[in-house]
Amino acid sequence: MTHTLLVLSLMIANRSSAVAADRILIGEVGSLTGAEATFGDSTRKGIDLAITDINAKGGVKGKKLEVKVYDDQGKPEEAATAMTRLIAQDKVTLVLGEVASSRSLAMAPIAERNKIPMITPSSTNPRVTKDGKKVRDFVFRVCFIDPFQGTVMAKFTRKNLKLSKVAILRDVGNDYSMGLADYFTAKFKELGGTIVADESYKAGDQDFKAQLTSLKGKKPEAVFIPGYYTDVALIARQARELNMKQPLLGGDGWESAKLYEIGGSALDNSYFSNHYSTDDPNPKIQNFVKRYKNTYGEVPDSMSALAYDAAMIAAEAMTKAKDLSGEAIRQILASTKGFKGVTGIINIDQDHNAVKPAVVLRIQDKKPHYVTTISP
Amino acid sequence: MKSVIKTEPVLEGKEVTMQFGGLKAVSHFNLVMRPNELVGMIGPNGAGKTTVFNMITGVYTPTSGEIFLDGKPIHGLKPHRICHQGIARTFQNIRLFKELTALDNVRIACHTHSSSQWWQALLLTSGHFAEETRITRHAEEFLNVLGLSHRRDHLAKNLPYGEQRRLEIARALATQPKLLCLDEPAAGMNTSEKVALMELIRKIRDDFDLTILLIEHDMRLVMGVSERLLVLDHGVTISEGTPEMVRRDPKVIEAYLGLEEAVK
Amino acid sequence: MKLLKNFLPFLIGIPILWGIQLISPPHIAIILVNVGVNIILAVSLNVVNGFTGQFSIGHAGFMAAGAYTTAKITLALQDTLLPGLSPWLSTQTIFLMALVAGMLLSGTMGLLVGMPSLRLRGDYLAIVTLGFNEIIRVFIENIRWLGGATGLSGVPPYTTLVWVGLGAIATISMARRLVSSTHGRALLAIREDEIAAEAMGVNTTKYKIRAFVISSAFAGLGGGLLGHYILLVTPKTFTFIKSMEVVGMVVLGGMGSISGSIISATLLTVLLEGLRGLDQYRMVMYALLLVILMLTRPTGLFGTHEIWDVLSRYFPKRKAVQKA
Amino acid sequence: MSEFLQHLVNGISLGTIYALIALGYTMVYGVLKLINFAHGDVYMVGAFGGFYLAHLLGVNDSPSLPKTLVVFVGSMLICGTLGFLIERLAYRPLRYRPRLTALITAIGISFLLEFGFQLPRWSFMPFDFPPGPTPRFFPELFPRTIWFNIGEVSISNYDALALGVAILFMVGLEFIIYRTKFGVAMRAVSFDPNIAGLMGIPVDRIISGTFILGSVLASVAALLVSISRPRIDPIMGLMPGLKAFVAAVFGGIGNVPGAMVGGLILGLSEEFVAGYMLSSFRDAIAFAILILVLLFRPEGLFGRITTEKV
Repeated sequence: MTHTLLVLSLMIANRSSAVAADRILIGEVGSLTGAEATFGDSTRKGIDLAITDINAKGGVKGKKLEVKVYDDQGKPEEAATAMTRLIAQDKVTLVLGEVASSRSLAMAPIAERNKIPMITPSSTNPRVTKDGKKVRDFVFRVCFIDPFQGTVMAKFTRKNLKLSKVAILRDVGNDYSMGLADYFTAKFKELGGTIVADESYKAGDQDFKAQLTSLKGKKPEAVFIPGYYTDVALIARQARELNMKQPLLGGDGWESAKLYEIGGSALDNSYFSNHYSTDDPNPKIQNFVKRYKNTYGEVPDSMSALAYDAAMIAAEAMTKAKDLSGEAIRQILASTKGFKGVTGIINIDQDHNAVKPAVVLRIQDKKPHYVTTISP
Repeated sequence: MKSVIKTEPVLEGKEVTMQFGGLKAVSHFNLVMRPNELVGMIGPNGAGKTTVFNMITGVYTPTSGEIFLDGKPIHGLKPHRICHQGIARTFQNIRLFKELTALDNVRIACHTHSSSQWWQALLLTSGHFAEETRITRHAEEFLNVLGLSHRRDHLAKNLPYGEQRRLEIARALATQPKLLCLDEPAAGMNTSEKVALMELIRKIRDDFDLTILLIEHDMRLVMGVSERLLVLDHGVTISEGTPEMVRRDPKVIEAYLGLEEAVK
Repeated sequence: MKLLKNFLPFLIGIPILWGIQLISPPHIAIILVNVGVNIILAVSLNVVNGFTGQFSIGHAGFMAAGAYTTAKITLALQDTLLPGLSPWLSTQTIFLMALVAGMLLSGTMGLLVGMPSLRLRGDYLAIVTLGFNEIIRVFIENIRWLGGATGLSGVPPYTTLVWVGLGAIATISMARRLVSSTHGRALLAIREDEIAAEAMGVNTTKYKIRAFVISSAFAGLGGGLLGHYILLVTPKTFTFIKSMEVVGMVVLGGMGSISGSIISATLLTVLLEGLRGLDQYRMVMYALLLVILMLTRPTGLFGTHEIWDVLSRYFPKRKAVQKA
Repeated sequence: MSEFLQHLVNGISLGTIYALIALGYTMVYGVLKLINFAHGDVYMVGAFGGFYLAHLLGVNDSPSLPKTLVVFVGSMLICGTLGFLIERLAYRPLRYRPRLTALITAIGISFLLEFGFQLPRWSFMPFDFPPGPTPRFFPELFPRTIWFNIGEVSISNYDALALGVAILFMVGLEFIIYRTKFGVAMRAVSFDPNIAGLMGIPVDRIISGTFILGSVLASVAALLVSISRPRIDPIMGLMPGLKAFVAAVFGGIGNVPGAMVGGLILGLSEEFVAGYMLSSFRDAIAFAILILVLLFRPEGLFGRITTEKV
């Protein structure tokens, strides 16, 4: 029985392609299907665009980059299998992914064990790069971590908006949302504000009015909703339908053209933190947005921008590294300073987190507008 | 006969009533069965015969009244408890374990008297093996008694109709009952099969020292085999006694025989 | 002698599994681990759905109970050395005890869920088991001590191919021994005809609960093993989708067929992995194949039969044909 | 007080969604005794059908009543056809097999639709199909207006329309089932398809008809929900489908008014749990209530006890 099994699996394994000499294979694990497919989709588009750009400029060390993508259906155990297969069978040089921390956490130990660098574009949980007290040598990220973004919004709300009573509506099944909400709460209280209510929802819900109605009863001056745009747009609509006129606050999970399309005018006078502003005149950003629009016919969301940067940082590290060994690339990645990405100037700190300023944007007339920049 | 009457009753039903909503399926039913008796229960369709069976075997809990087995109350007990107390039955609409072999059907019934624990089966203790061997041998004996040895490894659903009926009896016997309730065991058989079956039933009663309660549609058959008859109509016992007495009872003729004769 | 027979499958299994573990590259090993865990899940669910004929679709909830218990224990005892044992032996012992504890807790959950709900039948039982699956998951998501939505990360890497293989052997042995014993036959009787089983002295309620408890305990084993391989235990792994996948394996293999469950668990896992290169089309293909397989083999690959029965029937027949 | 009233209105509005989907669920179950797991996905297809039609007609730029009607009818046609095909291809061949078998094909079909709609766009398609995983904005077929206010609580035309349609459907279904020839045939098939066949009832046609009817109900439910909650995506049917099934079981599966009441109770209990107790336990408590009801009334609120004849 077990022998048959082994033969079967070896048959699968033998389809693997040997890496040709004139190209470098990098891996990507993403949720291309399943409940979080939309994020995997954006990430993939961002990475593909970056690879096209890199190869147009001659690739890395004179070789073209090629991406091997595996779907994980949004399941951690699938992410682990995909990661293992990329490293052991496809022999990739480096892995990009995953969007969600719960899946990156399943992949990180495998990267560590096999000494293959892994860059996650948008996993914000601190534990992804730092397991307990020990920093994972081969795991990096290009996004904010939960403590930073939660703190930024708390500071902004308390100091810039001068609000003191805020309610929270968090996605209970999503570690990103939980992390942001927790750090926001801590910082906001520290700054002398009060959290008047803390309710939760579940991603994919159709109806949020129950929670919103009880939040409304507590009369908050603003509502912090650290979720993804897929739900936030509906939440905003339903809040306005309940005659709640407070500003809504959020994080980089909001950034998407779909937010404005679905949410419409309900989002007016809301604020969220992000890596960049699409109306920033910086040519790097404008160029990215334009090319993304031309290629995919839609405005990039924060996932695609982060994915683009992750691929770009990876390419730069591979170019600078003395050879393509995991260790060499890792060292360059760990010492990244002042990388000019779409999502800001990225420095990698000793915990392998990206340190970069956050911008706060205000939504008006279905468009985000730059308000301020908050440095770490 | 005389010696039989002196002994304590095996089964005793006192004023047993079963009501479904507004319908009284059986009312004030009384029954006393002595050891080794073979009692037949007859009555037209819907007379409440099977309901009586269901109450005795615990499928239904009587709305009121009491049922005793060897002097101990059994009404309201779950069917498996009643089975453990010593009542086994067959079903009017054969209820074999269709996808299992004849042997397994009987072995399941032997489970009642198995002393092995489930963890013994998982840990393969020697007690478990001894028990399995004992059960298998036991089951084979019952198959043999009912003439089904050649069907040992056939699936129950593949047996011919008559053999399915016999397998049900073998299965019921394997629980080692004091009282055996047979619900139309000869239904669907031809005359010679029926006669053979009735012979078999009598033989089983003698060999296994059983008391048997029998529901049967075929009047001639049930009169031939039973020592005592009970006639039910609309849930009420309308007559009771030896086959001869019942046959002559005008109420029976009116309610049941009369109808049948008239049709003929 | 008795002891030998008891442990024979394990004694034969260990060197073979060890060998496989030595020669398997990691990407094969992880597939084999997935196969093994799915075999554990499918065979254990078959005890309830196939043998006993009760329709449970909440297996993932019990997986979660086992996975979290096991992980909590190994995380707590990660740096503990049992006195008098070498470090290797000490961690293996701790892992074994943690797995057993996980099985006990998931078995207890099975008891708590089974006692009230097994009075229900068919679709009602299905919806209640599914409901409990979701309740267990929601509770875990809300408990900070269990890591909330992120779950427990940094779980020690104790699960090896040998462990999973032994777990699968234990599950298969359990199912085979159960079904060939008088207790297992009582379960089959319930599946075939609950009223007749009851009339033949089978305490159907007790047996249904017992089957449910055993099945849940082994689901917990599967969860514990999986968690210590991907080194992460999160609520996202234990959704009702996971439960449905296991039900799919059981039905495709044939309700009540142990070998059917083994083969369909293997087939579906390997198939899903083999299709990985197809990107988004992978799940579409998987769904299509599932429908086609079900339409062409409506009673599952083996029906209620076992591969050993099918083979023994096949060979004599061929001889007969040759004679003719 | 106004908060309680608001919760009540929200709960009924949410319950109406469940009820609308549950009605189709319960219909199919009543006749076939099959948990049509793909029902939620037919609902999703209904929403996307409406989405594409609305874009084709340019509803976004100039909404009008005739266009709205075309969207509704078109989406109903699409779902009816889909329901017919699903039954014909995936369920009919398994009709006399164990019910679990058909359940697995139902799951297969459900996966097929969900993952199929998540595929990237096919280049040969003249319009944006498959839509891919990104959520879409469902165009406003007609604007939301407030019908009347009770204190701070307002009731919109969306909510009123959904509830009105749900009640209309319930009454309509009851009429079809108990007052028409088709309904008599449906009940006969539900009782025993074999005997119904012997009595000269075209069993296949009746079952096809039931499936088409159930799927059409799903599409109307999808459109009504999408108008008021304008975010649609390929897996939008998963949770509502599951909840609707819960609602149907709750009310006594196979029973039409039961599905309606079950949906409303589920919606209200979720609303009040989320509003007054712990919103993070919303789903758990909804399921817990269901389980409690089933333990005390195993046949659901309006279901009939089926006893097996011994």
